[in-house]
Amino acid sequence: MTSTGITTEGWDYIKDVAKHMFLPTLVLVMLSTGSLTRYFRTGMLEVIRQDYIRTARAKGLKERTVIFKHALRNALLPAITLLGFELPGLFGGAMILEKVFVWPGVGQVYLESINMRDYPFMLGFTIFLAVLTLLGNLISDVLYGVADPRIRLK
Amino acid sequence: MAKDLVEFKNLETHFHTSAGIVKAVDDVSFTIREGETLCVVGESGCGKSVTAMSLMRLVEMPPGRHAGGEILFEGKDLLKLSKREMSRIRGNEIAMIFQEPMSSLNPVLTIGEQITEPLALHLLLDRKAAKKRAIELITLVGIPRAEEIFHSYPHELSGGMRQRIMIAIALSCDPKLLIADEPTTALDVTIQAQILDLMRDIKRKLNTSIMLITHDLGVVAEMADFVVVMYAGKVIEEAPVLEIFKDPQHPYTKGLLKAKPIINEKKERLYSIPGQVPNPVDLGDNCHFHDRCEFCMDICRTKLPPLRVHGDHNHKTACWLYEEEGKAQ
Amino acid sequence: MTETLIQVDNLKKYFPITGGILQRVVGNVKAVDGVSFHINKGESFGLVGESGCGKSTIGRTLLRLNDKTEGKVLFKGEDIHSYSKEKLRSMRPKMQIVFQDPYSSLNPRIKVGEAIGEALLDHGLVSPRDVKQRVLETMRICGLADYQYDRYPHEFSGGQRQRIGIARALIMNPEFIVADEPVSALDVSIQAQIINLLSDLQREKNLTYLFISHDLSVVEHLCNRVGVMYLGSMVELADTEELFSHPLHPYTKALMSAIPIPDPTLKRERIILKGDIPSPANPPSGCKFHTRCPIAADICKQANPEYREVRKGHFVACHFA
Amino acid sequence: MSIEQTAPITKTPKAQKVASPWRSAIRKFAKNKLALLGLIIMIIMILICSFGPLFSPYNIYDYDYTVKNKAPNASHWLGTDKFGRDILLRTMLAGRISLMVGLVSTAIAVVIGATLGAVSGFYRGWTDTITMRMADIFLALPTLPILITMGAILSDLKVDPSKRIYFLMLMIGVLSWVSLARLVRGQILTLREQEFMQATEALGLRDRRKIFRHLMPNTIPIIIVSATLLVAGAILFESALSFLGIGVVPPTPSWGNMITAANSLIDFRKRPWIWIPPGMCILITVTAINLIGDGLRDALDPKMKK
Repeated sequence: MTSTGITTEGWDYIKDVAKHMFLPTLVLVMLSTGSLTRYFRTGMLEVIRQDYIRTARAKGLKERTVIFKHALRNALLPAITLLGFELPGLFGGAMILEKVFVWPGVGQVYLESINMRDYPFMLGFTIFLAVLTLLGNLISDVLYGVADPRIRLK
Repeated sequence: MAKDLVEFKNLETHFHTSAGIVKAVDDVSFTIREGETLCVVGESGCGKSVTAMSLMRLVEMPPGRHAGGEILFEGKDLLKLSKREMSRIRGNEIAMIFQEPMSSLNPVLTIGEQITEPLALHLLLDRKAAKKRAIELITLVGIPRAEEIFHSYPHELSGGMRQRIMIAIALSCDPKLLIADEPTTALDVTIQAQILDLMRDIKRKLNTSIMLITHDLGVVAEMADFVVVMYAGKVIEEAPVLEIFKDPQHPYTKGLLKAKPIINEKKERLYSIPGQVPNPVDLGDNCHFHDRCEFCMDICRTKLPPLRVHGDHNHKTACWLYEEEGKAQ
Repeated sequence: MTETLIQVDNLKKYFPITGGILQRVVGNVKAVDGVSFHINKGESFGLVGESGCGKSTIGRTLLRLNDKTEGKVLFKGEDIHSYSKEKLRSMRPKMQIVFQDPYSSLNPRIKVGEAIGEALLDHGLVSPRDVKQRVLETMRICGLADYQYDRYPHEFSGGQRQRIGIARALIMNPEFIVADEPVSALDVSIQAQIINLLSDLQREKNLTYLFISHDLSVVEHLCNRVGVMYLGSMVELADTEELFSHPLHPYTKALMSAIPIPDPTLKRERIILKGDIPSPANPPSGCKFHTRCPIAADICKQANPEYREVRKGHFVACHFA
Repeated sequence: MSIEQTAPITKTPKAQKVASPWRSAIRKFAKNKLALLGLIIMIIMILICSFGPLFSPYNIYDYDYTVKNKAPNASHWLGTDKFGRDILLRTMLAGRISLMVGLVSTAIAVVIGATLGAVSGFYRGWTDTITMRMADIFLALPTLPILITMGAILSDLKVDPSKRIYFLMLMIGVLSWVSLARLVRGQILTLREQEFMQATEALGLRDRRKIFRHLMPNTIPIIIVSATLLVAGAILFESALSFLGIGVVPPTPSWGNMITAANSLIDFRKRPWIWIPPGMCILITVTAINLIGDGLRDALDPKMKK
């Protein structure tokens, strides 16, 4: 995480960590952008074909407003449910990354616990991830209700 | 005589599909006068909706293509205007409502937001003035509790109410021309009567000219001043409404009038036009109705009949029965 | 006296609305709320009404495509809702249905010939050798060409698909056919072809129809007795000439006056109902039509009008009829 | 016939080829260049991995220390690793393992997912609620940590390496049936509402015919598309596990455990030929499978027919 043996404090410490953080973050980002972009694309294609987009254009709105105000809000709805699934992925998915970039995260500790057959930690961490998944689903349902008035419980 | 508001001149709109070029609108010409309700009538696939969409320049251009002709709106050819000029006209001087009220409003925005949008854009009203104008519009189209409706969402309204909101949105900037693409087809008959009554009322109050697109001859009889009949992308007959019902000339128009069962007119057997609408791809140089027409002559299969005046000066028909070469057969 | 084929007594069909986390039943959509009528053999009975009035639900419940909540449905005197699954299956050929939407009533992945003939084979009514012959025969009757036997549904127009749907029902040579808005999705010129086909088949094969539609003019042309429904209950029922010459119920009058007539010279006094069709989930109290009725009075709000026979064969449910 | 023909018999067109939905789907797939490219790559990959080793002069288990850590040369086209084994041969054999794991675990997932999805979609009621609750539980379990834990248990029980692969396939299959089951169930529920299914009810067809002649053919497109994507997922899972040392354990070669060579700095910098071939193979195979999956989705999805 930091260059070996440095003992700097404050600002240069942060700078150093940031330098080391760049590549792992890049990898993690690339991991999920693939499926998300495809998901957004099908969502947007679906919304663009709807009648209310044609109504928006018939009102004489500029194409920019039609896309970013009318189409985007509707296309974002299914994406919200996806956010819920990303939550556990953030912890679970980083395991291999931490091994490759030697980043002392919880995934790394989990892997070591496996080699050391530290069953209590292994089960504890798995349950932690399961709880995170349920929490993620709950959050996305609530968020979905906030974003989509049709679901909002009056 | 009222001034010409819109003039279609040999409009051609084609679609490039995998099966070939579909001439959805094939050399269509007619004019809409101010304060007049013109009905474009025809069955599905005859190109009536594409004609309206071409006027609003809403035809999606990758598959669709403007292949010729002009659309003059107050003398200006809309097809030559830049995107910005056109968006200043759309929703401001020409407005449009559609067939499916259930899906024509954005489900995640309130009714108020969707009505005030064109007001802010075209009339540059601030939020307060736009809201006041929107409340007036909602009451104008006959919806009670306008304030409450302003803040509600589309899914809370019935089909009839949503169509009224669509009309309110269309009328927001006091347009000169209102295009209605089968506005009542998806509604129940008692609700349809309310919407048609509302449209007649608006025409009287605001003197807006209306281009009504429908396949229901009953709606035509009730609403139209002038009627244009379309078949397979072409105009086959046009005349004032009384004329077209009293003395239809084209066999297809006659067939349509006889095919519809009418209340309190007991018919032993309905007249039915045999066959079905021809495949729109490469229809060729002939009268497109020839394979379904009982008066079909050789010339009908080989040459396209011109749309010309026969008898009454504003009653035009495209049929060889009334042409000299036709009579000579 | 003509023999009664179908007898319906006080039929009710409620769809439960579930709400909350435990999906408890919190209310009922009263799609059909106590309807009684009978259909004679060889007759074509019309059922008319706007969306949400329950006409399609009645059509489906008559064939037991969905179960009833209350009341009785007798087919030739026997209650089909008490049949065992096997007995019901053996009775299926006798009563068939033609659907509204030509695009979803045919399986896209099966050839048209097989779609028409498969039921005959499945019921063992004909041997695989001459099923094709029976199918081609029925297709010709319905105006379809022989070469179309091996085609797939997506190669046909709306009108032709309805012909396939009719052929599929006809081949079982049923006694009773429910036509659920068979022509509403078609253009006028094609509509006329299908209407003529249906009336020819009735005369030729002595069929009994339950014809469901929202278009009064089509029903007037095809049916000899008509029932008008509003929000789950029958408001008026009479012979066609009787009903169309002097309708008694205000809703029937409004319905008839709302239909646009293709004659611009006709001047007639229009009854335009105010307000919207209420939702069947919580219908208005007393007479359900009182919220929109031009002649509604206090009694209409409290008491549900009695469905009584005002004249020979002419039933109506209104305090002032 | 007394019923006069209301419609003239439309003239019989020349013997037009009958465009069955399956044939038009294949035509549409063939028109999709990318998908075709993916298919060709996959075929080449499968051919190389299954028949390549027969032509290789070397044997999987001969450790020839004299040629340890050699860069790619005439005799060893892709060079050798620290035990002197031929990289090309190992990559091909590893390919067999990875592809087999991918295909078999997907087959398991399809069998479980499709049947459970069909049963719960068709016979609703309690079967539906039970299956869906089970699906929710499986969904809540984070797949990778579970696989790692099970991998650890396997190595605990000292399961002999060749048998491990079958456990691995079972594990991945059992954990990835959920998404397929929900898709199949959703499809069957929508199909049931279609009027042609109500027609089968009105015609009194037996359940067997309804399921296999009407429901299944309309569900197969969805199954094919999601199965292709599952194969890609399974291969990635296998490589991840083997990389962590608890999937396919050495000496059995798999793309995943060959890449672990990249962990040691020296191999990483100085001997890239050891870990680049397996890495590239995973990249190419998974991309090819995704391209095929996309092509199939466009070809088979009726909505796309617009």
